[in-house]
Amino acid sequence: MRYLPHTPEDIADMLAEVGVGSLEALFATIPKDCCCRLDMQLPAALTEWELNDHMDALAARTAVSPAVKVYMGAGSYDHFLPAAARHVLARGEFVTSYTPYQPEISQGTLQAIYEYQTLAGRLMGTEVATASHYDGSTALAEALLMAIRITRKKRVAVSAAVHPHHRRVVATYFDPTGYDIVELPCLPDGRTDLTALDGIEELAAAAVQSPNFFGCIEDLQAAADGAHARQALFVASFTEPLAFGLLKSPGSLGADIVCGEGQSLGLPRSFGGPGLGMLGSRMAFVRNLPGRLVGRTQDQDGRQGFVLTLATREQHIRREKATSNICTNNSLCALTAAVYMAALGAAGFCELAQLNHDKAEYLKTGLAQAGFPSPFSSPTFNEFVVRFPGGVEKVYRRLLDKRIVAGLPLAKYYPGLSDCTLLCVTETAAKHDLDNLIKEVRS
Amino acid sequence: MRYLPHTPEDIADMLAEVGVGSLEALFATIPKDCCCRLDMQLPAALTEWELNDHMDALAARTAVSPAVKVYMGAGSYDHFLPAAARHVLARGEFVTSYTPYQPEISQGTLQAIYEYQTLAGRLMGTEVATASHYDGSTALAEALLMAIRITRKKRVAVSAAVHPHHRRVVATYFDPTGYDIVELPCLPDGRTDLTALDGIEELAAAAVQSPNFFGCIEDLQAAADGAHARQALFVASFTEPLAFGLLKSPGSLGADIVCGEGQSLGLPRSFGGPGLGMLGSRMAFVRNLPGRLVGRTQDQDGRQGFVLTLATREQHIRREKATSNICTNNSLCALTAAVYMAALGAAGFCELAQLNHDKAEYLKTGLAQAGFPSPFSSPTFNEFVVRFPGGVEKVYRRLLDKRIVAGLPLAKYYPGLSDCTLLCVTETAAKHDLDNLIKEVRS
Amino acid sequence: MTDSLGTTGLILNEPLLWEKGRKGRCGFSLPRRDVPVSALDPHLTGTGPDFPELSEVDLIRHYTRLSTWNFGVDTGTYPLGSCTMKYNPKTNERQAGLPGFAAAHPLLPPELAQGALALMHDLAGFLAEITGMDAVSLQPAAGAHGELTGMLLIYAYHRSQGAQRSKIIIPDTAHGTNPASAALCGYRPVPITSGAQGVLTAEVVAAVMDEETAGIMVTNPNTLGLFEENIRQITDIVHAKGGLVYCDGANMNAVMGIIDMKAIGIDVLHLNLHKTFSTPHGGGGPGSGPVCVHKRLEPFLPVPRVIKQGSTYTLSEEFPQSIGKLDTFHGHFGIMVRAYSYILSLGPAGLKKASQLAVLNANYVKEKLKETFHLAHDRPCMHECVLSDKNQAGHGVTTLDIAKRLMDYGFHPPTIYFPLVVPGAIMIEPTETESKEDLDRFIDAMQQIAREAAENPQLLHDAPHKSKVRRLDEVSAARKPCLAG
Amino acid sequence: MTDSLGTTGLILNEPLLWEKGRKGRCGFSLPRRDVPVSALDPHLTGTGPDFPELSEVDLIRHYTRLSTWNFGVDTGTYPLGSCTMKYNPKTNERQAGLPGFAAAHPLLPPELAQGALALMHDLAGFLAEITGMDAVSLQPAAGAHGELTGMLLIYAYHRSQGAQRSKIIIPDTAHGTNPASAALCGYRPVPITSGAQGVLTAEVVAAVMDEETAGIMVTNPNTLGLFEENIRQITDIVHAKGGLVYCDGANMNAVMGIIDMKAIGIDVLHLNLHKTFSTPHGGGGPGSGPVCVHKRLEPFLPVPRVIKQGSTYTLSEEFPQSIGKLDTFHGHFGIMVRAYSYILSLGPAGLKKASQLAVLNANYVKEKLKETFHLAHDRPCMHECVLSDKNQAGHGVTTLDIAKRLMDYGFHPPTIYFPLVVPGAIMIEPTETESKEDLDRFIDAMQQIAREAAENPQLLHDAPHKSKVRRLDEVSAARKPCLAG
Ligand SMILES: Cc1ncc(COP(=O)(O)O)c(C=O)c1O
Ligand SMILES: Cc1ncc(COP(=O)(O)O)c(C=O)c1O
Repeated sequence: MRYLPHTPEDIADMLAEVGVGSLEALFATIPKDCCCRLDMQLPAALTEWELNDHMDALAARTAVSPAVKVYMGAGSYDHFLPAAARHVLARGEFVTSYTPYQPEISQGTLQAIYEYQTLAGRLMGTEVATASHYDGSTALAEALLMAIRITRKKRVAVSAAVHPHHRRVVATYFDPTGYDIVELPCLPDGRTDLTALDGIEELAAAAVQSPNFFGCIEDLQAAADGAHARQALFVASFTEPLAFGLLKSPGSLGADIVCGEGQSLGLPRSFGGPGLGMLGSRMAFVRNLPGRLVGRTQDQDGRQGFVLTLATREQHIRREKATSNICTNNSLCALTAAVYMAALGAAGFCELAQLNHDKAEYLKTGLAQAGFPSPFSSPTFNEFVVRFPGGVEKVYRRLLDKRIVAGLPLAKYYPGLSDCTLLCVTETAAKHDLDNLIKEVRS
Repeated sequence: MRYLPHTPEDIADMLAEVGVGSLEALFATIPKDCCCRLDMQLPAALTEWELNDHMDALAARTAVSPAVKVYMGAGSYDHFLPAAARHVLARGEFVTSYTPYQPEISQGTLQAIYEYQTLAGRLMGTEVATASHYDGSTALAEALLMAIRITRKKRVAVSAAVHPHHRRVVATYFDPTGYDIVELPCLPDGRTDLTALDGIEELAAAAVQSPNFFGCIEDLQAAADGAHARQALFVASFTEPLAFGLLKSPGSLGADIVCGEGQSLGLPRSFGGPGLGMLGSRMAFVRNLPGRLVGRTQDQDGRQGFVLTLATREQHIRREKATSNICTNNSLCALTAAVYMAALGAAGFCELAQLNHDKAEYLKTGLAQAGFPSPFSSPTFNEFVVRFPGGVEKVYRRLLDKRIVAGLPLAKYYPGLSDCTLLCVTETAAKHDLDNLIKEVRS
Repeated sequence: MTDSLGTTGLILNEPLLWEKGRKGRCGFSLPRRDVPVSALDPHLTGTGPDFPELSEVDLIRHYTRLSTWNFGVDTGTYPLGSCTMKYNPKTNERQAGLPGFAAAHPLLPPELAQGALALMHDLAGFLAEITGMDAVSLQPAAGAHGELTGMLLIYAYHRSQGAQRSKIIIPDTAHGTNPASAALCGYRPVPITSGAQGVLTAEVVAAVMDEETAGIMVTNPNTLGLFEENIRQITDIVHAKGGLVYCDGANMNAVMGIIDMKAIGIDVLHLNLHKTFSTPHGGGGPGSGPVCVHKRLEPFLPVPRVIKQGSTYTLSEEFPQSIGKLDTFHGHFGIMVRAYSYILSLGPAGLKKASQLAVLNANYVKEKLKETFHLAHDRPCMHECVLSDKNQAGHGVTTLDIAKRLMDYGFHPPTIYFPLVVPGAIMIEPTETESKEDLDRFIDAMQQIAREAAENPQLLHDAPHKSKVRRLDEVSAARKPCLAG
Repeated sequence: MTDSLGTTGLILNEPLLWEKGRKGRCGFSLPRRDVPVSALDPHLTGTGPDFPELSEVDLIRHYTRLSTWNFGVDTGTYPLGSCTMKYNPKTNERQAGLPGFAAAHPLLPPELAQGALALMHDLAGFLAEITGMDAVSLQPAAGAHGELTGMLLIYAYHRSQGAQRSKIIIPDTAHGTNPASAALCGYRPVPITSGAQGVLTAEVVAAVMDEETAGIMVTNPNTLGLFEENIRQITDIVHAKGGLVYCDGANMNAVMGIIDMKAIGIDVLHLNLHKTFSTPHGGGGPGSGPVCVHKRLEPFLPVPRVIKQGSTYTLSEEFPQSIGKLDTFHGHFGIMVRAYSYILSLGPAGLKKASQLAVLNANYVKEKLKETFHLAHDRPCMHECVLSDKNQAGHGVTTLDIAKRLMDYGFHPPTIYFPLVVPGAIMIEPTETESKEDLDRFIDAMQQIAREAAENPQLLHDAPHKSKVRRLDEVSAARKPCLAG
């Protein structure tokens, strides 16, 4: 096997050195009653070429563009990925290294993550950002637990317009903790009803996502004020950070903690993962932050260098008292996001965001004119809900036959929106495809 | 444009420094009568994404496996290419560097090419091998000119079973030189008629390819003896070096100069180029070799290192007296071949060669049993000629409709073989595909 | 070559991203606009993030240069204990990059995602077969996430039994994520010490196990690289009191095809696909930490689960007792593709061989170095062995000095100061993909360093000498944190 | 950053391939055997080549380590005069790797190769438009091959005129490939010297041009980076005597969209796609050297040629006067794909802008350095400028010393000692993809080196100091050649 360098001679020499008669004998210390396995029932080894054929065939059984046009976002976005980014991200020194515990020979990863933290902070409008978390949902769960640690209060309020899956993950994390979660309902315009904050006792944090699950842009300033009025922290989450090329950053609108999903910053959708959990806050909370942080320092000759720092928050030092159990995070995804943000630059990022918005508006307006308006009046970014009065199922099926996925039907998530679907349009959708979609819906 | 870093401010500052008013003015020294161009009529710039779509569409209009089964070799072979090789060959330091004229910061390329020269020599059975040439045809032309330089004689004899395109390139190179080329005819068994060497005067070299264009394995020893008997050099060429995993090397059979095409050593067919021109000889001829050579030496601290050497043979030193005009060669292709040979190793190379031979034999035998024998009795490697008594065209067309390319019809190259086609089978052809081919031919 | 594997060469400095570039550049090909601009309510819009602006060549050089400051498995031997830094096959990257996988939306209707679902279904089956467990969830994003999932499963199990429990037993050799994950579930860790032999004794477990204790978290093979030989008695004791046994399977690389985890009494175990199954670590992730469970825990597994009906695959949420979701979608699918490719590339015999050779390599290094460096437990080890700086202490040389000096010899240092039970631990896990020659060079380097420790300790205190930067000031980094530029 | 761009860091040594590995290893996945073994006549078979045997990880580390000993455009500024080391766009690699191109057999029946043929047809058209010439052959494999092709075309032309000629005029500034290519055609080079201004004068050409002379080979812009401003008169003179004008277009990067080569009297010109059109040099190739010709030479172009009939493309051999074939198939198609992608990515405006900025960069460097280093010809230059070590000679410092010292500063040296007409030439071609900051750093480095030359010449004689190896003994390398291990 080409991954196993040992020749029979090597094995014989090494066994002799170890003083053992056979490879099996290496396991002699294991008590018999731990009954060594019989052969595993697994497919026989494939050659590299058989594997290629097998995987090509499997991959061919999943629908992707251009064969199928998928107008679905809902936390996973289709953006163009530059060849130049893919090139540098394939460098073995980045891909095959471990967490940079030995900084002298890990400065590449360390500077790159320090740069990521900086750009992520500028994007979210926070003073500090962590090195990464698993994804947007775990980042939100960790953000809420962090707020509870900071405020020493036991209740969080989460908008019903936060991604339903993110809310389910929060529920999973909270289940054994005894902390409780209050849901903030939505207004007819598609935004969160902040008046629901009134009279919630023991409130540690209020969490609102913007653009929210319906694509609607929330009034984060009002949400921040509402939370602060109750001595609670305001947590702003997101699933489409490209929106901040156009919108004010959550941090600038008073969010104490900002978290979300960074997949759209240059990561392939990859059937949902790995993504990128982003999390940032005010510097005042830095010692309560979960997850890894890279800091700038100097070496003994005074040269600039970078290290993992504030490790006393982490499990390998603090064990059960750590701010989180996370160890391996999504470092290469953070690096990918940094490369992507740097490739676009300030102006490019804004322009790309504007284009996403404008293409989505083009479809939204077109569908409205075709008689399928959005149930929500609030402004949106690159996603929006549209209602099919005759019911979603029929239209959805018909379009599927035309190799078009008409977004995400909402019935399963919001019974009240059973005749609605959530559509997404990014820069990858050409005008003529949007025109075609409108035509098909009309017909 | 993302490749052009200059901002308007940069341009203004630099123009000021240069003391010129505009970019146009930089060209003021060019006389008006050299009439600056009006705009070029070219397609407007495409974005990276438009380019991807455009190229995908173009590439889709060329038939490749698995859509089409191509049983054609004739100097371009279908072999499996390992992902690991592709990975290291994409390293920017290899791909984006120039000819290693500055050895201190080019040791990667230099050691790799020194290693290539060594493995190439071992493969061909020569004491020395050059750093590369454009392809097998130019390597042959240069080899014959080299023989003429060494022997100071003016005539070469080339087997009719040498790849017809290689012979045409030799003819092109020889046309203005006044040297002449005698063609050695073939025997009924598909091999070169060496008796034709008798009585050729002023013979500088005799060139025979093995396996030859018909896939037949030549008697190189006899050819070498024949040439040497006439005080001529023997030049052995090849198009499928994988054969030397099974056959004796040309050098070991008395060839003075060995040359050929190295595409099958890990290079994609890429519609015919770039390939790899391989050339080697006895050390005695080293100062007559065309092309670049890497040599081993030491640095001033005694560390092993590598440099381009014997440059006094080359155009940049010797100008019109150089042994060749070649400058840029096919270095990255040589590196690719080295990676490929090292990946396979001695045993792997032999086993792969055996497998190629055996699969070709399987088809050859199957077709013979189906009533389509080869016109030639000589043993073959992974290519062979088969005769369709009813004529090639009909069968060829019928198979094409089944998405099978039945090799290369020989009528165009050898009128005497107008009812024959040249088939090739490599390790990439599965038994069931070969069975299917036989079935289709039969029907 | 007698001289060191490590040397120095030309490396380029590189400023921080925002010290580079110029306003007005863009390294990205902006798509053509084919729709009209439609303005957004100005009081919603901002100025956009302050990102540096670079050309494509600026970008390529920036990251190419940074990469050369890093050491990876592709660079050389990386015997980082407990991290299983085996070779990451390149074909796996090819597979994960196939558009049918990389471009697939996670919420596609199942009929449009059969390929991805089939892969997940089969990978889960492979992992169940390799561990001997009954069912698998691929959702956890890394090892610690798998531990949390395991704790949640145990929590849900006890609740279903009608009585919740408050404590969990954790040996002193455990990785930090174990207590941290337990704590997230509200469990109070009850620490126990491993015996003189470096393994747990039934007695210490029996002494603390009670009806208030949810179970035990064992790492097997443990972080000393030893097989917990009393595991059968231990699991019996825990089960007898109604507890469950969690196994941290981060060290599964030692026992593929050798140990049946269910047979030895494990109820739930997590795997690190980024260790045992060769997926790259990426400088710290992403990984994937599937949990494998005994059937009694299956009803509680995360949803959605991939179900095979005939020849088609669907996603089911119909598990009322499920603990719910652990991340937004299906977990780290891209990592699963790599692990799946790895398993198919090795097959059952290859996987078992990999474990055997991993154990052979560790024992070989142990035997060759135990005369020179103090060996915590002088007995046959599994995939790794734990030395220490005890013999060098006399010269004032520490494990840290030894680790830094190894860099000058061209090796990544082993894991140091872990497990905590061995003072000055040097935890060496060669993995099976290191050849005998590579190990011999590593052993030579360690022995030369031991000599240097005696003859010239300052050389070690000042190490590393060849890396782009030398030892960094971690103290002031933590005291006055500078976390963004 | 004030400190040098160049520094040192950990680099790994690596033995020669055959000093690595062990018999019995294989880094290749051998395909499954599905047919019986059939023995070949034993007297034909040999033992096979003596190749080293490595595992896949051995292989990856070997080449990863070697790569880190190299300096490429991806590493940093590479102002190698006459070589146009511009950035090589990564999307071009993606396009060349598409199976429809990379896996295409060159002898596919045209109906199965329409995509590849369309690309070649259109690329030839683009190059004709860019140069202003009438027809193009893509077959030449590199610049020198293009020169040979050009010489063969001129040879064929004169033969068709009924009288062959024996000489060809070549300026002293020409690249070595020019006389070497002419000699391959049996032409005797007639050297002429360029004037005081660094360009050819009509007089010197008139003085040697006669009916025995086939024509002239000019490089325009020439290798001094100057535009041959008397080119119109020169081409008239040559044409008047029945000669033809060959233009070495290696420096086309200076004048895309600015000069119409046909209008200034060029009959045949070669391009280096691996210079002007951004295809990577690959450590010395492969390149591609298309020839562009005046219609009077079109009948002689190599075959086969791609012909468009309606909307379909075919290959035609029907050119009885053709010089024949220059290589086995169609030339370096893989390189053509990259150049085609580059042209489509920049478009006409982008190409012209590239030339303008290439010229701006060269003039900027020239102006900034001409006070410090002797400038051969103090006048506006095109894409490159030629300095020399004249001012430093007093300190015993040579161009070689300066070049080697530049490495310590993190730059690839310029081309040195070429063109031959400038003693101690330092030929600097920044290309358009270098930013102003990069050039300013390069200029700083050159100025610091000039200071060092005055203050501490030994520092330069001993340079480079930071590279993995220092100056190498080229003399004994040539005296006792060791060309294989
Ligand atoms: C023994 C052990 N358990 C758990 C973990 C945590 O795994 P991860 O880093 O994937 O969260 C690790 C990895 O560091 C480990 O070594
Ligand atoms: C002016 C000039 N002419 C011709 C050549 C030869 O081109 P190539 O190296 O592609 O054969 C070069 C490249 O070195 C050159 O600079």
